[in-house]
Amino acid sequence: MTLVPFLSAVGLPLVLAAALIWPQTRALVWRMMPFAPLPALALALLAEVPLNAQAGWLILGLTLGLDEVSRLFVIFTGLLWCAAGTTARHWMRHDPRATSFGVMFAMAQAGNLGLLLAQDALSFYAFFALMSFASYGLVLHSRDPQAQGAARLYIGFVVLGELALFAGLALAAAQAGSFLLADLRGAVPSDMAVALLILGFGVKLGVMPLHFWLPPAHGAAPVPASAVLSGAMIKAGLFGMMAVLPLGSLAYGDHGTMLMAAGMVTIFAALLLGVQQGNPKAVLGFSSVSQMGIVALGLGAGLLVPEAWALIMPVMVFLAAHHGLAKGALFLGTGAFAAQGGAPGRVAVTFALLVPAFVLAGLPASSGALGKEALKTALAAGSAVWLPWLVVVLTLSGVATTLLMARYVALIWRSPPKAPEQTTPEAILLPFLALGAASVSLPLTWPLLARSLAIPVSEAAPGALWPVLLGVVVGVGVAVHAHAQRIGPAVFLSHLTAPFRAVGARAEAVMAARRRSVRRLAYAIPKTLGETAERWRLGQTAIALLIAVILAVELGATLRADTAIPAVQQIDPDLLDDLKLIPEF
Amino acid sequence: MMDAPLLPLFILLTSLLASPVLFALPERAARLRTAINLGMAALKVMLVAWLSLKVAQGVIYDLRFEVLPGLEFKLQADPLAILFIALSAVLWLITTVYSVGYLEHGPHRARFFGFFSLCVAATVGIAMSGNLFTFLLFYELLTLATYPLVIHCGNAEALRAGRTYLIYTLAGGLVLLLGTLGLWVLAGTTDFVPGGVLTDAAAQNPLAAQLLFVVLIGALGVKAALFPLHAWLPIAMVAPAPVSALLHAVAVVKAGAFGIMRVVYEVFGIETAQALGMTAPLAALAGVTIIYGSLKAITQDDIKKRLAYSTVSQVSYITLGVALASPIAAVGALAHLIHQGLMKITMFMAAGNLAEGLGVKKVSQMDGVGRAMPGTMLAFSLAALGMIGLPPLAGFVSKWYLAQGGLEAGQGWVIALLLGSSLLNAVYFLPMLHRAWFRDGAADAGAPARPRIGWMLAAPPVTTAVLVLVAGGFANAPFSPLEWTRFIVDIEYLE
Amino acid sequence: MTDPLVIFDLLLALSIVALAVASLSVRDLFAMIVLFIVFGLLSALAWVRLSAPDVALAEAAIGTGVTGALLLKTLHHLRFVAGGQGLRAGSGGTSMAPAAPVPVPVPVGVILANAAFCGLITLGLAVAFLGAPSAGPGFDALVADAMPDSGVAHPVTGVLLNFRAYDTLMEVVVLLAAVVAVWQIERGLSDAPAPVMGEVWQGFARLALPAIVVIGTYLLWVGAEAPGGAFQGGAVLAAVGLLLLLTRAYVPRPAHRGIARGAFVLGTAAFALVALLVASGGRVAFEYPLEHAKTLILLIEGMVTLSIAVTLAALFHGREPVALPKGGRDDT
Amino acid sequence: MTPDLIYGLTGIAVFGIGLVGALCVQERLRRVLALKLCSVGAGFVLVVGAWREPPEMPDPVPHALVITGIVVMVSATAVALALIRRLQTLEATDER
Amino acid sequence: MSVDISAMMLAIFLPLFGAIAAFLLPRAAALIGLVALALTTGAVIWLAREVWQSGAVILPLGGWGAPLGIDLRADGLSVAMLALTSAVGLLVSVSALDALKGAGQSRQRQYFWPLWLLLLTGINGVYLSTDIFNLYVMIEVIALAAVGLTVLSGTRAAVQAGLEYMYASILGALLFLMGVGFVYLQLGRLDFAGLMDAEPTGALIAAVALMFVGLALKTALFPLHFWLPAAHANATAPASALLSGLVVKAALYIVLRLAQYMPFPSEALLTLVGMMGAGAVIWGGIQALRAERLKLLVAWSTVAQIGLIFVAFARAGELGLTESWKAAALLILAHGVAKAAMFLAAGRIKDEIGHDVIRDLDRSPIRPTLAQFTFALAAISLIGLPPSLGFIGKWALMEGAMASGYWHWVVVTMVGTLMSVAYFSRVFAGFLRFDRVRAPVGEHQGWALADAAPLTLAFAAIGLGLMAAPILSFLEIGYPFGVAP
Repeated sequence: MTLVPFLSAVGLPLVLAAALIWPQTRALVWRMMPFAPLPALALALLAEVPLNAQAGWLILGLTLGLDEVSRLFVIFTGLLWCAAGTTARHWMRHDPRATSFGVMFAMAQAGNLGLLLAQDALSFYAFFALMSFASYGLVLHSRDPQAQGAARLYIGFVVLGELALFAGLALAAAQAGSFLLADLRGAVPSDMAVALLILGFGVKLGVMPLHFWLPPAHGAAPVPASAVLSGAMIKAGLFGMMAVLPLGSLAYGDHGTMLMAAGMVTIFAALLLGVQQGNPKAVLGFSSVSQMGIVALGLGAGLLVPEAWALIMPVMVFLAAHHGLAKGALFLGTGAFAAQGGAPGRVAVTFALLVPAFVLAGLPASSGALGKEALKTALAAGSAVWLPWLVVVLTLSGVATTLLMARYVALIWRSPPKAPEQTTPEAILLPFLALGAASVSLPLTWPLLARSLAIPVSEAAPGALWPVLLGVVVGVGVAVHAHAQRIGPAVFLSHLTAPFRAVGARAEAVMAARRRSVRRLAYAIPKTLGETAERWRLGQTAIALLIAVILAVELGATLRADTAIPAVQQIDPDLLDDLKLIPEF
Repeated sequence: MMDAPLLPLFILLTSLLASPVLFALPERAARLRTAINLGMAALKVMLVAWLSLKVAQGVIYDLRFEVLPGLEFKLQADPLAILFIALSAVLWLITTVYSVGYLEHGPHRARFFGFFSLCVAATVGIAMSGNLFTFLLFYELLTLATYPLVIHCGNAEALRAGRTYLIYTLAGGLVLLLGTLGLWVLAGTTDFVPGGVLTDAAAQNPLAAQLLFVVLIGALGVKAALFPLHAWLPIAMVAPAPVSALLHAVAVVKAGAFGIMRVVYEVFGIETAQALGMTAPLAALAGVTIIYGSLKAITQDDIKKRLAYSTVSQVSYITLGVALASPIAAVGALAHLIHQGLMKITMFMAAGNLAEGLGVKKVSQMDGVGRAMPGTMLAFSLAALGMIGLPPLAGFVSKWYLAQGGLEAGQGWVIALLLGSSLLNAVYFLPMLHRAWFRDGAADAGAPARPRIGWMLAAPPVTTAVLVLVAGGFANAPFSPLEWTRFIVDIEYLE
Repeated sequence: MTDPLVIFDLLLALSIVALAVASLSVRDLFAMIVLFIVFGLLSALAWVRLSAPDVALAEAAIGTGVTGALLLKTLHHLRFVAGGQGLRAGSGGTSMAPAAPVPVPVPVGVILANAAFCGLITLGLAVAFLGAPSAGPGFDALVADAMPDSGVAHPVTGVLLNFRAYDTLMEVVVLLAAVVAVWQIERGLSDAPAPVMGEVWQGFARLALPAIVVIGTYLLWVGAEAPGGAFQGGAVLAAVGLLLLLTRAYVPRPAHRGIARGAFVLGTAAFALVALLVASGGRVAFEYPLEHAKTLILLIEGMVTLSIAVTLAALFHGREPVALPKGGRDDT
Repeated sequence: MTPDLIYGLTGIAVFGIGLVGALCVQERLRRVLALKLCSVGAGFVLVVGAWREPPEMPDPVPHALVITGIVVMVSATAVALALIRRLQTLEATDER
Repeated sequence: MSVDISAMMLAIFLPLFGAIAAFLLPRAAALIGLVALALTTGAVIWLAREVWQSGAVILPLGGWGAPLGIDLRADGLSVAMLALTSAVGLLVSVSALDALKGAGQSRQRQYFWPLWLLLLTGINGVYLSTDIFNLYVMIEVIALAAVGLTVLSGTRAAVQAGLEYMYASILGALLFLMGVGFVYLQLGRLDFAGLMDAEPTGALIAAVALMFVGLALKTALFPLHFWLPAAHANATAPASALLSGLVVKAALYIVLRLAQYMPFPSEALLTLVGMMGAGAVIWGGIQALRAERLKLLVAWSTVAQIGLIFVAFARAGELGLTESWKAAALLILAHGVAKAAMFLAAGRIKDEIGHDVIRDLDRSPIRPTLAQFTFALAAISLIGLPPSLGFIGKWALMEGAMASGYWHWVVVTMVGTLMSVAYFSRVFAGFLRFDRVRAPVGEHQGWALADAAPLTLAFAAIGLGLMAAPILSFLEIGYPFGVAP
């Protein structure tokens, strides 16, 4: 019976998606949209962990479950979806494509929640894919060229990621001999499998160099979608790695090193790229990339030194929750900002926005700072070689984030994002504020929620102010200069197909020409032959020739030897009697 | 329960006998024709259900009739046959509904449905053939029955396509005749026996056995559209939509794929085939076909052509699964036989609806059709995503097993192949979905008048799409295709 | 010392061959037919030398006489149709070719090749012939044994009408088929008027006719004991028909068709009926009861002779007599 | 040098000549004639086969066969000639 | 006096009397013809029963017995051929009732029946004969009647073709007669039994050469096929059906019989025969691909099919003819049935549409559906697709060729099959194309009684394939070719 809550957690969004297809139920569904994650939230908050449920008849045997880690993920994810759903309901109220958005939104939601609950590789992959592909619709929602470009890029990466993921999962499952994620974690996957998995999840996570899709997609998607994309969905990458990789038990030095290196580069490269953006949401996207760099750092460290993972892991979860809430708040805030009709409202919202921005940047005692500090502590248990570098990087990341936030704030004023024409600004403001509040209060609520997992965080130092300050100063300076940069998703498909098309056309032309000439010939030769034979009366000649040949052949044969074969080899005596029946006379 | 040893025959006759009746009906007796069509189709589904139940209980059906000394016409109903029969029976019913709707006012309906029934009879016969000789018989019947369907439109293009089709498939049939004769000469029997009949002969004369393998696979490869024998398939898409649907999903290409299964499993036996060293090349050929079909599909703008090339690619999954010589891959192959059928029939029917309802025949015209025909396009999307291999859709399940099978057989490249293929699938399907759902097309630029298509056109693709979902989503449930394939694989591999 | 008969044989053989070549190579068609008739008569002579008088008679009467008449008639037809001016029959000597469309010439090489192959064949056959046993095995003894039971005294007649009566029946059937086919082929009204013989011929005919009838009947009758028989007799009687037709003493009319049909089938029907009806009391078909054998054979011969005569005459006349359209010529 | 040898070779020669004619000649009437020559040639062979050194009687069976052959041949000739006449008429009508 | 008549006599005499009656009473010819055919069929059935029960039957005519007299003999093979003839003949006759009912066809009606019945007499006579001179007379009966049927329509083309046919026929018969002469020279007897023990000497070899070429000319084996296409294509439909379905089979049958009794030809000769067959298959196929008219195409297909039969015959290999004749016999039966159906169908199509130009078949707004269907069914058998009798024949052919390792004959068969697919599909395209028609298409036009006979034949051609086992065991009755079971 434990199956019911699980299925309802995943199923409610799916049912809503399905129900949206009928016009009659649409209004009701939209009203329900904010509550879609409620079963999942309820499950996460109320259920005893660990909890498992089997549905052997679903897909290839579905195992759903909940443990300490996934519970936390479900909570903040659910929260984000709640908020985003609320926003979406109002944001999309007069949108002509609201239905398609709703369907995609709900399906992505189902996928997101489902993957957190999945306990076996197949269902995990299934939900993961559902989420990824449904999000395509979210990214593409506006249909303007920018969105199309972004969506194309997005789907390209998604497909790539899915393939890598599938391959990795398949390999891992084969090597583990089981589909259960727990078994996968406990098994000894090959380097290849781990690499594929990192690749697959890395795409979702947006770690460089797999990040290209992320900023444009976040920039192009409507506000509520961006919020969940950035707040909830990219965490799926993190969750995936935690769920599948044998972190804490096996060391994968090369992978870890690579991941850490990528993370480090990401943190700062994203800054450099992000500050050049002209779209505030794209800037936020790059901020996400940057933040995920930090996450990658932690993961890499865990891969490098398994022993450290026990310490790193709780921090990772915390960081995920922190970033999810803060970034969600920022995205929704962007929407709220855009929805404000007049300058006073905008100023107010801007101030409200500064709160999660600073939380993200790591104002001391905020969740951002706590997270980083906790991470530093945890990393100390890891590779000694890397440690100094990591500390420096983590500290400086605060500067980077601050700079990005500065750029963001500047941009929402310079080129405010578009909002639907008729909205109720209050309704959109509300979820933003709620998320902001959640984000700010995270350091307080976390110990309650995470219980033992919260220990590293609650014991962390409050952190330093200077990186943030530095960032603010630099940011103001840099903000003077702005660059517009267009993304060039360009012509992925046509480039891929052009050579094939050309070769195919050539080959067909050649074939056609040859076929024509052969056909002409094939028509002409028998015609000439036939007519000549008729004119020359060769049939008559053939008669004579044939007799002559047979005579020659046979007479020759008898002259040479008696090679003739008797007509009847075994003659039945009855037959002879039959044939030689000569009446006596 | 009553025991009916002639049950397989009845199943065959439901469509075989319907055919002459349908021919004889005057053109205007539409209601009666529809009644006969649907009645027979439904009856067949019921009989098949009964048959599967009996077979699952272990009843053995075996009908023989001597044609030449030692050479028998033999019908049998083993689990493998049931798999294929069930597919054809169910999809026949659905496609019949669709065809009735599709051809509501078209010409030559008597002829169409007559041959349609004949085509199904041939398919069922192929499924139940107990030896290669019988198989050959129905295989040729299938060719003949589908030819008039392919050229149903009766225009120059259709006739050209029909001619190509006929030449290809009859040549294939001829080579199959050669192979059958070869088998007859070599083994002294043409029976399908799990584990194969050629073990001794192959040991004595491996070269001849290898040659025979090449000949048989070459013959069947024509219908299974193995590269480079696939050329007829994309051309044959000029047929009316229900015919394409049936051709691609059930009848022709599947007959080829099914034949390959029979030949590898029950003529040669998987071990013998492996020992002859023939499975690896076959797998490689299947791999080439998979990639080639996908690449060609990308470049097509005509929807049905794109689907056709997709079929070329997808059907070779089955061959691949067979050739991998691993039980798990075999499960994948068998499951794909069903799953691909469901998905492809959905897509073709949806494509037919697009053409009927909106006049959309090219990918480049698909902008915004999702809004105009949401049900149809939803079905199409589901099937397409299934083709790509997204869980929990049907296509995923088979791909998963194929991948696992590849690993089990120690053929890691299969994973790469499947991934590459999925990638290419995505490349050619996703743009269609993109256009359909996320682009504002001409369709709703003006008044978004919904095209009027009857329920007979709308319902079938949706139904099959749901089946796609169910087949994937409930893959592990009892009597699901996957479960049944496991049952079969147990038989084939335990022998 | 060479036997003079051998010299005669050699000369005869040479002239036969020479005539065969000449008849094929002579340019004029009329001459061709005349040469052929001479050839036929010489062949008959050769057969007499080979102690086959029956065959010789048949060849002279049917193979040469009737065939020659048929050829001449056809030649006349061709010339008439070609010239369109009603040339007299027998006005040979003109080198006018029949009006057949000029055939595409065949390359000389091909002709030569044909001839060469035929030469080879002839050579091969000659070799084979020389290799065959001379005066080898035959039916002699069998026939001699069976003659007493045949009901006739002349062996050839015995073979024709008793031992191998089935062949003979079928031969009559061939004749029947021929006349049916000819009636079927030549239809409507021909443009060619029948060759009209002059007064002299009519007078000759008046004298000759009774004589021919007597000869024919005699041949038929004598067939049972000596050379002669149904076919020869029939052929001679057919000459009566030919003369009647040529002199227009008899003009076939549509009304006579029924009788003609009856006459055509008479021989076949009688022969077949007898053959079937004798099959009783342990006898099989064609097994005449010994005591009635001669009667039956004579009956059959008579009927067959009549049929042959009428049939051959009809073959010469060529067309089924049909009703004339109004105002048409008397044209039969 | 017995008559059977002489006439046998004669018959074969006549047959060969007839064959040449049948194959090479294109005039319709002459072709019929050539075929008739062939038949005479065949008749020669049979009659020669029946011949026995006198005073022995010849074998009557081949004689009967040759007679049959002659009658059959005249029938065939009649049909062929009828065809020729008919064809000529048709051609002449077509030309006019 | 109770008359004691054997079925064999009836099979020959009933058509003969029928012919006489039909000739005497032209007005009742059709009725007489049908009755005669029905009775003949009955006689054949009776004979078949007799043979089935007691093996080969022999009737010494006149009580003399071979070699002096003539024997009639019926074994499985000959009865099968008789059955083919009478069954096909009966159905063709039925359809002739309709095909010749036109107002301008009274002459054709009047002469068709006697000629056809005479033809039947000859054909039946051939199948029962055991004497080579008798065979000569029989083929002359056949030839004259067949020429008469060829020119039945009286058109210039038909007469021209008929004349060519006549020349070929006479020449073939004369070659055969010369061969008979040589047999007599060597053996002094003419019955089959006498041939059996003969040593191959020069004269017999000459006889074989002459007789084989003569028969090949009559059966139109490539390259001696020159007369056939025009003759078969220009005759009226029922006549074409009879000529193509039955007449050429008579000569084929004689070849089979001679191969049974004559000294077996050397391997080289057999290969030559096979090569001629292969040439026929290919050349006939090519010409059929080029043919512009439907009936001409069908006629060329006859050339190709006859070639195939000879290939079946020639693949004898070391086993001699003990096996290969079966394939040939099956193919003969299959071709007889299917080709008759096809010619009748082609005639129906021509009648309905008004012409038979393949290129323009699809321009006609009238589509004689049933006739087209019949044509297609017949084509299935001729192509050799299962389960038709043609398929079984081809199967037997290829199986034997494979078993004796003669792969080249397998290749020839396959090439021939593919070519037949190609040329028949031209016709199907004409049937099934609709976009060149301006007027609305009347699909179901052309239901007529006349369709019943060809349709029956076509179905028989297909369905008999499933009966192959009993047919084969029947063929083996009397052990033609001396195989003890």
